[in-house]
Amino acid sequence: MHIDIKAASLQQKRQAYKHLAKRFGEDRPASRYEEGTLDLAPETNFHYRPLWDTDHELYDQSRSRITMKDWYALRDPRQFYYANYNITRAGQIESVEHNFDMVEKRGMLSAIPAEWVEEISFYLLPLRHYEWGANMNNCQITALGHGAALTSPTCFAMGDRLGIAQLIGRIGLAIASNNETALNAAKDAWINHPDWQGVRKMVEDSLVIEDPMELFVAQNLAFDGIVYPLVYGVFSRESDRRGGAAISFLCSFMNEWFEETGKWVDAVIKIAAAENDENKALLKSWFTAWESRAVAAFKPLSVAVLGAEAGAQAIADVAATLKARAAKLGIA
Amino acid sequence: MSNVSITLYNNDESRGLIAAILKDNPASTTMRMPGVVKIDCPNKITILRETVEHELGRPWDVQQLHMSLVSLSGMVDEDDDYFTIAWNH
Amino acid sequence: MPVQALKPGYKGEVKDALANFHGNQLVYLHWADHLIMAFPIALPLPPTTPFRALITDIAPNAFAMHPDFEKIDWSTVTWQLDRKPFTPDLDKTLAENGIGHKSALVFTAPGLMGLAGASA
Amino acid sequence: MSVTAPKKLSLKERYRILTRGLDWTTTYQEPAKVFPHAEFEGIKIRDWDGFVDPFRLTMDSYWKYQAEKERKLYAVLDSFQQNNGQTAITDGRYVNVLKIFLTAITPGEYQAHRGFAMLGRQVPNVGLRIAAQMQSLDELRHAQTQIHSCSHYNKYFDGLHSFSYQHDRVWYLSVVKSFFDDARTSGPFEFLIAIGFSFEYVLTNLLFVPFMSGAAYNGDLSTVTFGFSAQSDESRHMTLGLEAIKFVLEQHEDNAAIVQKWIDKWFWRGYRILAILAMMMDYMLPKRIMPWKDAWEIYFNEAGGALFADLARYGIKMPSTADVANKEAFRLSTETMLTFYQMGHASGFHSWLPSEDELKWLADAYGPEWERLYLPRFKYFRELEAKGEHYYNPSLPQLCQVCQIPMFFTEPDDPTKICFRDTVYNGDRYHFCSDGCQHIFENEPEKYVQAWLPVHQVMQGNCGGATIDDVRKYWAVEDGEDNYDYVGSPDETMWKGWQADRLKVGS
Repeated sequence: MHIDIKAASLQQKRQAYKHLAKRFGEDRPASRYEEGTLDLAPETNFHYRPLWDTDHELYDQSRSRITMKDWYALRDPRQFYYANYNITRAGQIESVEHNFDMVEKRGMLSAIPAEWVEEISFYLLPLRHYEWGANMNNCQITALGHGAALTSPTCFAMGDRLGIAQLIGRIGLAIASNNETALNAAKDAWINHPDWQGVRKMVEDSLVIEDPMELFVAQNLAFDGIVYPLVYGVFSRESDRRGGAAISFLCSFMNEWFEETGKWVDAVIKIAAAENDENKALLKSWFTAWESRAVAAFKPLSVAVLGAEAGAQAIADVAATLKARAAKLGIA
Repeated sequence: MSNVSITLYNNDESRGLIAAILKDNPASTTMRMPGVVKIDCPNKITILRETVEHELGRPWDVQQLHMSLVSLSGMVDEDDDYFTIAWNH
Repeated sequence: MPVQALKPGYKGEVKDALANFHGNQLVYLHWADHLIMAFPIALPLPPTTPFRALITDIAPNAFAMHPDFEKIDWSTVTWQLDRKPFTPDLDKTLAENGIGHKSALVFTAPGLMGLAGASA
Repeated sequence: MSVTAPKKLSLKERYRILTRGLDWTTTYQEPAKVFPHAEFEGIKIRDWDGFVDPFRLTMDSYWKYQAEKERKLYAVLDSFQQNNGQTAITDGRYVNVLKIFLTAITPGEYQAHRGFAMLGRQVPNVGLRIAAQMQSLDELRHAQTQIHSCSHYNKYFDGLHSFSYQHDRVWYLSVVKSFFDDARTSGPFEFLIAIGFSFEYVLTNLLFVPFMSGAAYNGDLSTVTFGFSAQSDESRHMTLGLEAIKFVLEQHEDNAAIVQKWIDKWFWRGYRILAILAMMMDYMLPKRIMPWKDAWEIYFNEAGGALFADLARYGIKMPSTADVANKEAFRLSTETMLTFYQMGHASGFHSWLPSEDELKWLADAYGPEWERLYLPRFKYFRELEAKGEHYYNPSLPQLCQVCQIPMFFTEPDDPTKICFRDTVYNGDRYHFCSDGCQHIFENEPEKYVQAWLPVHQVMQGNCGGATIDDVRKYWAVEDGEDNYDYVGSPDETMWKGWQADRLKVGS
C-alpha cells in the first residue's frame, strides 16, 4: 500500500545526519560505520567533575598527551560498528568450532607427543592471562580514551581479547580431557615460573599506565607486535615440526585476528604520528620503551621453547619486523 | 508471594517456548501486547529444556532463550537443562 | 554530608555564581494559581532594578496572556520571597528589598483562581 | 600427559573455568593501584569471589547470539528503507517520539557504554568485570542501532539531524545528560546501582516494553525491531544489576545504608527522566497502547513491589519517594506536555494539542480530577489557536538544580500549587522541584553546585547570544522546521502530500 506513493513526493530532504554532512558534503549518504561512530561522544558542557578524577572533565582530551585537532581522524580501516563486528567474529568462531570438532573427532590431540604437550601447555596456556591483561587495557582505553572513533574499536578489541583468552582456555581444557589441571598448571607458571615473570611484570606495569594513548601503543603495538608473531608464528611452526600441528590449527583464529587488527592499530598510530611532531616524538618514545620491555620479557620463553641460539634469533627477528612496522608508521 | 514475569517476542520462534512455559507453569497468566507476550506467575517460572524441545520438535539450547527474551522480573538461575526466574520471599 | 571522592578536596566550579552573570542577578517569578503558564520563570536583572518594574514591565510580558491578568489589583497582591511572606517596597530596588541572587518570588492575586477556578 | 575421554562440563563449570580462572592477584603492582576505584565509596567487600555471575555467556556464545540478533535487525532495517516504511506509520506526528528518543536516549546509551567500560576495568572481580564489559558492548550496540534505525527517518523528517550535538547543548536534553554525567562521575558501585539496578531493573521496562509495543502499534517496524532487540540485552543487564545489588548487600551489613541512599537517589533521578516518556505515551503516540499510569502500575508497583519485597531481608526498603511518584501518576504526562506545548518555539520537535477523541481517552484514563484541572487549559489553548494565537511562553523557565527539569511539578498533595523547595549552601541559594531532588543535593552539595543549567548558561551568554534566534542556532534547532506546532510544519506538509498521493493512486 505505502509503496504506491509516487517517487516524486518521496524526495529526500537530506542525505545524512548534519555532523556527517558537515564532514563529507550535503549530497553524500553516510555509511553505517560513519553514522555509528563519528562525533558520537559528548564533547562539551559537562555537569560534574568525576569523583574519581577531579583534575579532568568526564570526557577530556587532556587525559592523553597526544593532541589531535580532530580525534575522529583516527578511523578504523575495517569500518567496524557493532553489527558487522559481531557478524565477522561469529563467522570466524564458526570456523574455530569446526576446527575443534575436527581435532576432537580425529583424536588429533592424543597424537601429539607427550613432551610437546607439556611444552605447549607451558608456552601457550599462560597467555590467557596475558590476553586478560590486554582485555583490561583495551577496556581502560574504552573508558578514558577520547572520541568514539578510537574507543569503539578498543571496545571491540576488549571483547576480542576475552574471546582469545577463552579460546586458549578451551585448548587447555581440550588437551587435559576437560580437566582444569593444565590450566591450573599454566596459571602457576604465570605466577611463579621465572621464564614468565618478565611478561607478567610487563603486563602488570601496563595496568597502571595513565595515558590512554601510551597504553594503546604499549599493548596493541609493542606487546602484541612481539607476542603474536613469536607465539602464533614461530612457536606454531615449531609445533608443526614436533607433531603439534593440531595446536596451530586451533590457533588459526589468532593469526587471522592479528593480521586484521594490526591494520587498525597501524592506522591509528600512523595518523596520530602524522598529526604533529610532538605526537611523533611521544609515540616513538613510548614505543621504544615498551617494545624493548616486550623483547626482554619474551626472550626467556623463546629460549625455553626453541633453545638458546634459535630462541635468541627468533626474538631478534620478531623485534626487527616490529621495528620495520613502526618505521612505516613514522615512529621508529 | 509476588509474581515473577517474563516477556517474550510474539513470533513463531517463541511460540514453542511460550507453550512450554504455560505447560510447566500452570498458574501463569498471559498478557498480549503488540509484538510481545508477558507471562506472569506467582513466585516462580521454570523453563525446562526438555519441554521446549518437545514443543519445538528439535534440540534447544537454554541460551537460545536470549533470542526470544524481551524482559523479565525475578532472580535468574540458568544451567544446561533449565532456566528459572524466582523470588525468594 | 560531604561527597566521598577518590582523593580529598573534591571541588568543582560553581557554575551559577553571581559573578558569572555580567552584573545581573537571577530572580525567579511565579504567579500562583495560574498554571496555564506552566512554570515559574527565570529573569536576569540588575540588582538595581526597582521592584515596581516587576509589575510594570516584566509581569505584562510574562503573564498577560491570561484573562485574569487585567483583573489583578496590585494593591491587594501578596508576595512570598523564598517561600516566606514578604512585603516589598515597590520603590526600592531588588537589592534594597533583600532579594538576593537566585531568589524566588511568588505572588498571589486574591480572588483570581485561574481558568474555571481550577488554578489554571 | 595422556589424553583420555573428555569429561562432560556443565554450562556453569565451563563458564567458571573459562572466566574466573583468568584473573590473578597482581604482585609487581599493588592491587590497590591496579583497581584504584574499588574502595573509595565506602562499600565493604569481604570476598570478591562471592559475586554470582548472572548469565554465563562466554565470548564465543556472545558473538554468536548477538550476530544472529543483528542479522535479523538489519534485515528489517534494510527492508524498511527499501520499501519506504516511513510512509506506513499511523501519522506523521508519530515521528516526534523518535526525535525525542534519538536526541535524549541514544546519547544516554552511549554514556552507558562508556560507563560500563569503566566498570569493566575497575571492579576487582572477574565475573563482574566481564558482565560489565558485555554490557558496555551492548550499550554501544543500542546507540548504533538506534542511530541506524532513525537514519532513514532523518532523510525525510526534521528534528533528527543533529542528535549528539544537541545532546550537549539543548535545554531539555540536559536533563538526560546530567543524569548520565552524574552516574558516570560516581564511583563504580554507585554507577552499578544507578544504571544497572535503579535504571535498568526498576525503570527501563517502562521505556522499552509498553513504549516499543506502541511503536509496533503505530506501524514503525524499524523502531519496534531495535527496541525489542535492545530489550533482550536489557534482560541480561537487569539481571546483572540485581545480582550486583545482592552481592553488595550480602558482603557487609554496613553496605545497606549506603545502598539505600543510592536507591533513593537513583530511583528519583530515573523517575524524573521518565516524565518525558509519560508525555510520549499519553500524548504523542497516534495510537496509544496504555496510559502512563497503567504502565507505572504494572512495571513499577507490581514488578518493583515484588523486587523490594525480595530485598526486604537485607533491610532495603522501597525508595523513599515512591509514594510521590504514585501521587503524580495521574498528572505527570499532562504537566510535562503542557510545558513542551508552550516551549514549542524552543524545542527540536513538534508539539500539538490533543484531539477531542484523545482528550476523552485521557479523561477516561485519568478521571474527574484530571478533567477538572486540565480540560480548562486545553480548552483555552484551543481557543487561542482558533484565533491564530498559539501560546508560546515568552519566558525561560526556572529549573530544578538537580533534575534540571523546569519547575512545573506540583505539590504531591496539591496539584494546584507549584512544588518549591530550596536550600542555601555556601551563601548561594539552590532550588528544587521536589523533596527527592532536594535530598539528593543535600547529600552531595559539592557535586550539584556544578550543574550546567541550560537556562542559566543562556543568561550568562554562553549559548550563542542573547536572542532566541542566537540560542536556537547554538542548539542547531532549525527555526520554522524543527520547532513549533506540528500543524503547519514542513513535516505535516510532507505527510499530507504522501496521503494525498496515496488516495490518488488508490482511486
